[in-house]
Amino acid sequence: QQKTLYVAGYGGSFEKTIRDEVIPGFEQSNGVKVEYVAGNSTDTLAKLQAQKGNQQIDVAIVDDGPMYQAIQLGFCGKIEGLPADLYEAARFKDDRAVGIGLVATGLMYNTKVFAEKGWAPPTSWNDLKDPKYQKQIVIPPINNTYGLHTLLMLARMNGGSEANVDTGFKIIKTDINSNVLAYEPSPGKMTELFQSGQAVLAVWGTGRVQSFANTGFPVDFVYPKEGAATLLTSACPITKPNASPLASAFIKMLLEPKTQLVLLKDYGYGPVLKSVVVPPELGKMAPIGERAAKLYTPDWVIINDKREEWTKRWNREVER
Amino acid sequence: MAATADTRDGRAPWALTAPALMLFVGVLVIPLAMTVMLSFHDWGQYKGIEPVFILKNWREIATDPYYAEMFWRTFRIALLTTLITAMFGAPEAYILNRMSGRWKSFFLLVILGPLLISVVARTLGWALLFGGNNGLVNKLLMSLGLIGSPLPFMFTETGMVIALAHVMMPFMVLSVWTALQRLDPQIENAALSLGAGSFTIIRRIVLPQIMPGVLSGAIIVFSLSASAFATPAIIGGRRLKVAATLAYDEFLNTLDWPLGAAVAVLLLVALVLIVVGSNALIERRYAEVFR
Amino acid sequence: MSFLELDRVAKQFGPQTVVDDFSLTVGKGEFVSFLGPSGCGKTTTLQMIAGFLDPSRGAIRLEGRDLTAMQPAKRGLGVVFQSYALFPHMTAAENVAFGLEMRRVPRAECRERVRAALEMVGLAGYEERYPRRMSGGQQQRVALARALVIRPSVLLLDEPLSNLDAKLREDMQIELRQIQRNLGTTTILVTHDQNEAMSLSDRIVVMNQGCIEQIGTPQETYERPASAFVSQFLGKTNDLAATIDLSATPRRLAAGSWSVPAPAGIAGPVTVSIRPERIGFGDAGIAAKIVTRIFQGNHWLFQCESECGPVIVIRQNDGQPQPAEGEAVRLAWRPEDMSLRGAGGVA
Amino acid sequence: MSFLELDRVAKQFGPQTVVDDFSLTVGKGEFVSFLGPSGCGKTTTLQMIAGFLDPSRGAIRLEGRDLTAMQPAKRGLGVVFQSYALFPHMTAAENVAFGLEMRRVPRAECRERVRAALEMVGLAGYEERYPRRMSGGQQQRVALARALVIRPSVLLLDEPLSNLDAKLREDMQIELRQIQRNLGTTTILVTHDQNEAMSLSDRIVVMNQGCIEQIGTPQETYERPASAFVSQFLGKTNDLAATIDLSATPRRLAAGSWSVPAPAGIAGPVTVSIRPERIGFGDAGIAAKIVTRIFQGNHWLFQCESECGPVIVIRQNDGQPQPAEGEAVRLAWRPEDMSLRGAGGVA
Amino acid sequence: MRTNGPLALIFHTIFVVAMLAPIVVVCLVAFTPEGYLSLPTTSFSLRWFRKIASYPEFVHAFWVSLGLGALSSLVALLFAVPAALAIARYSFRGRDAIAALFLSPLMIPHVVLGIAFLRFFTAIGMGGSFTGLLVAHVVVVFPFALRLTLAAATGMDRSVEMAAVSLGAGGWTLFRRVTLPLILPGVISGWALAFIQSFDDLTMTVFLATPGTETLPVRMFLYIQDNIDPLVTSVSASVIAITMTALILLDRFYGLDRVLAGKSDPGR
Ligand SMILES: Nc1ncnc2c1ncn2[C@@H]1O[C@H](COP(=O)(O)OP(=O)(O)OP(=O)(O)O)[C@@H](O)[C@H]1O
Ligand SMILES: Nc1ncnc2c1ncn2[C@@H]1O[C@H](COP(=O)(O)OP(=O)(O)OP(=O)(O)O)[C@@H](O)[C@H]1O
Ligand SMILES: CC(C)C[C@H](N)C(=O)O
Ligand SMILES: [Mg+2]
Ligand SMILES: [Mg+2]
Repeated sequence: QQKTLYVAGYGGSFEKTIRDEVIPGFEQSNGVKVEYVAGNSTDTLAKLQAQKGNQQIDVAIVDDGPMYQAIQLGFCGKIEGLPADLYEAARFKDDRAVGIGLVATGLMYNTKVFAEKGWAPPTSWNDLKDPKYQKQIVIPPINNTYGLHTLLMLARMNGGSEANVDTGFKIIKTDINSNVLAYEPSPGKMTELFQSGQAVLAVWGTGRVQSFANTGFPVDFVYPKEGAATLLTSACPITKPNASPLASAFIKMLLEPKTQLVLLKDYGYGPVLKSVVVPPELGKMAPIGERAAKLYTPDWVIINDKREEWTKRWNREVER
Repeated sequence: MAATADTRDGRAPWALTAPALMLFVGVLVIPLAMTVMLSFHDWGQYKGIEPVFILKNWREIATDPYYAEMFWRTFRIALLTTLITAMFGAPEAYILNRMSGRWKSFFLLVILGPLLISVVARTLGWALLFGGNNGLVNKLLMSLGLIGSPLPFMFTETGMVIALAHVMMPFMVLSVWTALQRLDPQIENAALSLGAGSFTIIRRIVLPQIMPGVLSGAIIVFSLSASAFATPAIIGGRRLKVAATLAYDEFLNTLDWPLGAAVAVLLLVALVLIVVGSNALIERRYAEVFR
Repeated sequence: MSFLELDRVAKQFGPQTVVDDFSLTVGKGEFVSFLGPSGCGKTTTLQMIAGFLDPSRGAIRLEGRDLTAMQPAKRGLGVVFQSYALFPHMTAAENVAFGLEMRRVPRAECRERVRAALEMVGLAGYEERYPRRMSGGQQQRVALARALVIRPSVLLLDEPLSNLDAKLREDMQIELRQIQRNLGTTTILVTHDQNEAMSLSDRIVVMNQGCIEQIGTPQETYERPASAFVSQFLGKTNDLAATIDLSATPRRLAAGSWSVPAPAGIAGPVTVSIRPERIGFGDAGIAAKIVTRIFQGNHWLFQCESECGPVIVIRQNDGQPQPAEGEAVRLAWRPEDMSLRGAGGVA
Repeated sequence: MSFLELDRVAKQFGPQTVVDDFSLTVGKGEFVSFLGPSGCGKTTTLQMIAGFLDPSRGAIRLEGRDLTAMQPAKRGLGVVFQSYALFPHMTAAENVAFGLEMRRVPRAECRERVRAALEMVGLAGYEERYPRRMSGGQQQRVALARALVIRPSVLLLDEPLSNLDAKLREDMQIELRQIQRNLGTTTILVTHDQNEAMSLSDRIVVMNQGCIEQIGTPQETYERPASAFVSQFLGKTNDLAATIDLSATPRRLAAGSWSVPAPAGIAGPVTVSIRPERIGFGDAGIAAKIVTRIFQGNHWLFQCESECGPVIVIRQNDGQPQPAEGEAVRLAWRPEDMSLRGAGGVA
Repeated sequence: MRTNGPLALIFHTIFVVAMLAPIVVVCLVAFTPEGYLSLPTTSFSLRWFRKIASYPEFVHAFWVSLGLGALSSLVALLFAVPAALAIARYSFRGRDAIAALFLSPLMIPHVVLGIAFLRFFTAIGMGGSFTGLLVAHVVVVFPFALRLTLAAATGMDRSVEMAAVSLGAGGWTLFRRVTLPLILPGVISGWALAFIQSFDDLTMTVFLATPGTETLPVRMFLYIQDNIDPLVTSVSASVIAITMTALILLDRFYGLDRVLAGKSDPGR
């Protein structure tokens, strides 16, 4: 009897990549059927919670924020034998999950509109305050890692820290809020707002901007001079009775250099392995090499502690 | 007059509703009961859902004016949407019903059109028409000099109501149309001969008779609008949350299901009260039509 | 003066012509009835006059103005529909009040007139009843009250009394006649009841298959029918086969053992028409046997088998003993009571 | 043999008693008519017999078995509804065929019987017509054909001919009578038309306000009415105020200038009832003046103002000259044609 | 018969234009030659329609949606029609409560329903099955079938049914031959709305769909995870085109007005 391995992950081109490049090989070498359960991070997490104690999913691929929640809620098992040349930033506590791709949070802007209007490309997080962008900025909300990063960066630039984000809230509320068209977490919606010309500037990640630019739409990514934050796409094996050892095997396959390069090419993910050599034509936006080294990695231990409170505050103060 | 004799009436309605009741008890009541239970559970960032019985969530909803604001907006939008669909949908159904056979079915289908394409694509259409400076309608109106700056549509309550009314319209039109099928055209002629104008005929003669249809449409539209998620989320955005988007947020982003469940249960209870109340009110007001 | 004028009106439903070449002039205050077999186009014509159906051809003029140019609501019509067409969601009183409200009659007057109208049709006490909870005849009376209460200048009545018993029907007929006289209401009545048509109308329009067969006063149409159809349709008629015997001098009209001097101008086989109420039982006349004898209250109806074929006879129920079924009788009538038709037409 | 039995049946709608204490036994093959003023409960009673309404009290038995225990579909009834109740989504032929299909009549036979039934009601050629496209009378005839085609053992007819013209109506009456005779169908007819009731029925049930006033043969009910109501309701009656003069010997019954020897056993003021068709114009009798003269085809109706009050007179249209309006006449009748009522009842 | 006046026709035109405008825009975008959402200005292109072919899962998802919609709305009708008749005709104790229960799926946000069903089905071991998805859809579309049937059944002329009973029709035959044709406009409308509602549902189905049973909206939703592009519009346009073709064929071979207005005489 053939076993089935359920892998939950993003839909869209990510799904296509995994289906085309990873799954066939894996099925062949392990004699197993892989079912891909597509869904965005929150959907996957909700499914994990709903099926708690009776999990169907074996491997979950989600953003780092939700991954921390998943770990906290005890959904993730331990991965044995992770490669040694993993960037430190891609590691999770106790190896309960692992980053499979590196993304930087920065600014995206519409190059065509900027050129037409004679605006200089943005360079700083402070550009979000510029009144000329009135109702033309999109920032993902706080329950999305990009939004959280925005808050953190603004706080840090103004003397705050993970432990104290008051200044961040204050700036968003007073200086930025009026410029924001929408706090939009959905990538599809984000691209639509750009394509319909309603938004020209946004906070987003390199992976997303790369694939958006790949469609031919005139956008570019900016690493703000104050620094960009790291976001990890991560994977973990799900704890369940008689968990399949193949779950870890599947995750490790995602970390193989060949897969890492595919993810970089198709999806703009910076590799998480130091040893991966990036061909120059692939690395225009992604955080690799020096850019990767300069990234700021937030302290999730502190953040997780405060996140519930920040969310409430964000909902009531910013999005109102 | 009952077709079957009065004595046999006792069992007949139960026999007829039994299959549906069994279905509902089997697969809806239990999940709903589980959801109600859920709303009394505790939740924490680290511990997840704790199956204890506390009133924390309900207390929070009751005391934090944030929730009142969301619910107030939800019902305001649902009511406006219902009024708009009734105001435009009922006359349209009436006009449709007076068209000749082929046109009638053609336009009926045209009106069903919005439902055939997914919310995502549909709201995309709205964005292209009204979104920002590049929206077609806005461009047109601005080039005609009718408006100075683009009409705000996306991320406004007006936009939400219009987009909701657009999707909900078929529900109203079809419900009213169904009721119109039963009308005897001679009755309108009778009113005409007594000196009633078109408007009076519609108001005094047609409307009361199609009240079951309008009521059905209104109930569907009101309930759907108040519990709609996609349209408010896409058109309204996160800054104009309604009960459903609030519940969505708690369920999917925060993972605080007990709180989300409390919001949903409250919405359900409020809607049931409103719908059953207005249903009874209208059935009583137009008692003779409903028998 | 021609108040209402129908000028070669025709109506088609699809390929079928249902009313054809219908021309009629109705004077102000006149009472005209449409009589004709079921399906002959009476309702259709009435609906065209009311403006609910558009004529396929021809014109309808009210006081000289084309009807189609007038708003139906402005025509001042009172209509009673064959199917009543009551407003099901209104009580009897509300139904009747509707037309008054449309005319902005003051509340108090309105209430009083509704009361009076319902009382007139014998429905006092039924004000609050909904149509669905009334009997057929009660609904019909509400429909009548609703049309009359607005004192229309033209009344169009489509079988308005078909579900009423004889007594009530007569009361209503008297009511109708009075209203029509007092208010000068021009009235068009569609009815299948000849007595009703005859006792109420100034003129009767006899229709057949969408066409007018005859227009005339009740007595004209009954006593001098313009066609065989009219004579058969109005009342009963016996048609007997007879021959005019040219060999005899003077010429004689003979049927069986019966014969009378023949009128001039016709010869050969003829049809003798004679109304059943003009036939008497006597000692002379054609021989017949009574097949059935039907009691009809104020008269008796006899179906006889005579030597010239079946004959029906009507005799007033004057309390005298009547011939029994199976009895042999002789049937006789006055020569002036019969009419003769040759191969083709009326003599 | 009692085939159908109603035993003290009553029906209430809410607080209102619409039929009360209704007892009737109908034999197999009998033809019974319900006659009564509009709203007296005829339809309600019929619907109870059909099993569409449950009696509030009392029992209905068919061949000794309680009706409520039988499925309505199993009772073998043919029903014509006052409102026709045709299936709007079926053509005329489909409407008529429905009952046959329910009885699994073979296709070919079914087609033939439908054709015959429609032809019988004069609707050959209307097979494919939908009810909404037919005239009122045509619809009614489809309803009749639909009920007859299944050759039911009990026929319940609620004003089945109310929208037909006299001619067609008579044809249908003959048809009905024949079917009833040939098949032995027990028939109950609700009608407002007395002639119809009288010419068709074995017995007539006269109802008033939910109660039975009289049950009897047509002639019984007409000639020997059990109550003032019956005598007024069936046909027309003149009620004249008169007095019995005890001072004269022999005692005389007098009204105005007219007087006849009085019967025994009654005294003082009385009411004289006399049918209008029993009154003749003569040289003697009470003095009167003709107010209106109404032509009614086979007879004339005279409304007279006599010295004893208004009197109506019916005279057969025998072709003789009739008194004109305004003419002074004398009215006479045979003593045996009148009936006398004292203060209270029938003498 | 009275026809529509000019005012009514103007109203109708505006109404139809407003209903269609967003859809027409979407269909136009489907013909863009560009890689992103834009109205084609100079040239039309079918590239986004061709692209559908390279996503067989869209086609598969379309069939799943079609099957699920047809099946669930049909099953819902089987339950809803008798219930609607009972509610329309009888006043019995608990009638209002039952009616409210039957309508409740309309009143709960679908996210909540989705998660409630997911928990429930997982608990009873039906998690991830097509049956589970089907049952959930039946429940969710049930109110439409119920309400529209109800609108048709209230105030129906009962004497017609009595006539059928008197002619020997009972139970099922009475329903099939008489009652159903009379309420058919409501039943068909109810079916149409139920079908569309099932066909269109995303928020609940996301939780219940498993690989292989993903519906078209779920597929499209997943597709726009990273990027929205004109493929969404070309898929929508194709759905519309398929629907219209099906309806035109139906009209040709059966007659739409017969379906929508019931079989009774169309012209009145
Ligand atoms: N559903 C009902 N609810 C209350 N009252 C009713 C209902 N149906 C009939 N009635 C009343 O019951 C009485 C008898 O009605 P029914 O229909 O039996 O009269 P009918 O003798 O057939 O009269 P018609 O000759 O006018 O048809 C009427 O006064 C009527 O108003
Ligand atoms: N909508 C329609 N479509 C087609 N034919 C129709 C329509 N309405 C009536 N007819 C036909 O037209 C003819 C005349 O109908 P109309 O209703 O005028 O008859 P009528 O004289 O009123 O008869 P009745 O005395 O039976 O009411 C009938 O043969 C009928 O079948
Ligand atoms: C009626 C549905 C199409 C509504 C949709 N689910 C929304 O939330 O907008
Ligand atoms: Mg007619
Ligand atoms: Mg009746």
